[in-house]
Amino acid sequence: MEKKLKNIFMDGAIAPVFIADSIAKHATKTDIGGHSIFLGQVRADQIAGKAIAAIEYTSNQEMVLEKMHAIREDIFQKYPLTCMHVYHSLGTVKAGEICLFVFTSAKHRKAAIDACSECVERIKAELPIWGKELFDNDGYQWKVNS
Amino acid sequence: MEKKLKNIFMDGAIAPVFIADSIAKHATKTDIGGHSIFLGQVRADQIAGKAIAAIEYTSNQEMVLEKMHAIREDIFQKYPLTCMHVYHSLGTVKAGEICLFVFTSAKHRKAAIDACSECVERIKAELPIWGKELFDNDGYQWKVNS
Amino acid sequence: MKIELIFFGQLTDIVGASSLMVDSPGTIEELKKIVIEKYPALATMQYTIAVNNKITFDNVVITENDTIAWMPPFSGG
Amino acid sequence: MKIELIFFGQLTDIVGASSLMVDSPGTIEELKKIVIEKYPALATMQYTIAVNNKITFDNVVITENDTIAWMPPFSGG
Repeated sequence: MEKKLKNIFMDGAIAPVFIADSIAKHATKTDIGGHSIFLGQVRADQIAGKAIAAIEYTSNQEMVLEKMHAIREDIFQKYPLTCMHVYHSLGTVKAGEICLFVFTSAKHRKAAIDACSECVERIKAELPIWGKELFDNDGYQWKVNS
Repeated sequence: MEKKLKNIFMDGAIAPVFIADSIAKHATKTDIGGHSIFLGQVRADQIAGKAIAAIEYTSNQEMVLEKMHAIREDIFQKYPLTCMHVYHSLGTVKAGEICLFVFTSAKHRKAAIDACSECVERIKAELPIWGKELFDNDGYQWKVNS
Repeated sequence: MKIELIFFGQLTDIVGASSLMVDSPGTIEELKKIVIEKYPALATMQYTIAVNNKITFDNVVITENDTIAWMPPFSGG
Repeated sequence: MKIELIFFGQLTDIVGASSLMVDSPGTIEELKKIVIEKYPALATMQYTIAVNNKITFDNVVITENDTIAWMPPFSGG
């Protein structure tokens, strides 16, 4: 397989400064009029008296990168985007930290906004990634996407 | 008039580090599952051989804050949001810089995404703010929103 | 009774100022006539008028200390 | 001919490992029978199977060096 697959994985949480750097890099692209960003944050949900302290993410890594490549191609075909960046955490992300960062940019806002939200839906539905919700007082449950 | 009006104005461009700080502040709100962010960036559009170098923003300031207060109340009534932040530049913002920052957070992504995009539309349509597009080689034209 | 008019965006290019004091003429409709007589180019412009930050209509009567804002189409963001 | 099975998410709790070597049984359908016989709890689980990163169907024939991924519903993001 010869297609060049862009890596989307980050070890652990996605830092706000990484997001800022990512935004700042677009200042030279003066044909961009709007950016849309989605950030997934780990919730400290309470389940039967236990709180989720962190999520441990694992993935079928190669398959994720192939699928993400296909999603990227679909979305660029559908929307007039200038660029699109996707990052997903692997390993442990604590409650309150960022685990998903989707960033689309376009000349006009509508394309950026629609592409971002479509991309988020497809990531959640189609990328073979799993979250193991770790309770603060030991034990875990497997995350279920709605 | 006794209602407390939140300021949304920033002098000049909105810095990526300000956005990062804003994101980082939400790490303690562990009931948030998704953030949606829209950023407006000044485009260096070419008009008859002249490029836009910057936009100078002015506003009917008090009216903007009153209107934004009403929009905020509408949106909180319509969507189950945890929080919402809006910043708009006044004064000069150069091409490539950020002039609008809309940031919504909610337990579930759909509310955050829908509220953010509705808020952006209402800001553009309803806030008495004007952009004067300054050409790099002197002269200007008044911005028209589509 | 003098009232204050404030102008925004491209309207400031026509009026040549961002504010103006005029004698209150009763209703918004009468005010418009006086101002447009002074600045005929305004007649060709698109604008809305707000009295004390509320968008208003031609038949509204102006009262003392009102601030009358002349606003072209918004172009924020 | 041995082939490699890899398991993800909650399936690793049942199999007790993230990978397993088995003798290739021909089709995916036959493979499923063998694996479920060994780990009966799998029969109650929801999963899809991918051969070399492509979601696949029961009648597909397994060939040498195939990697067979057993994947429960995705829960990224």
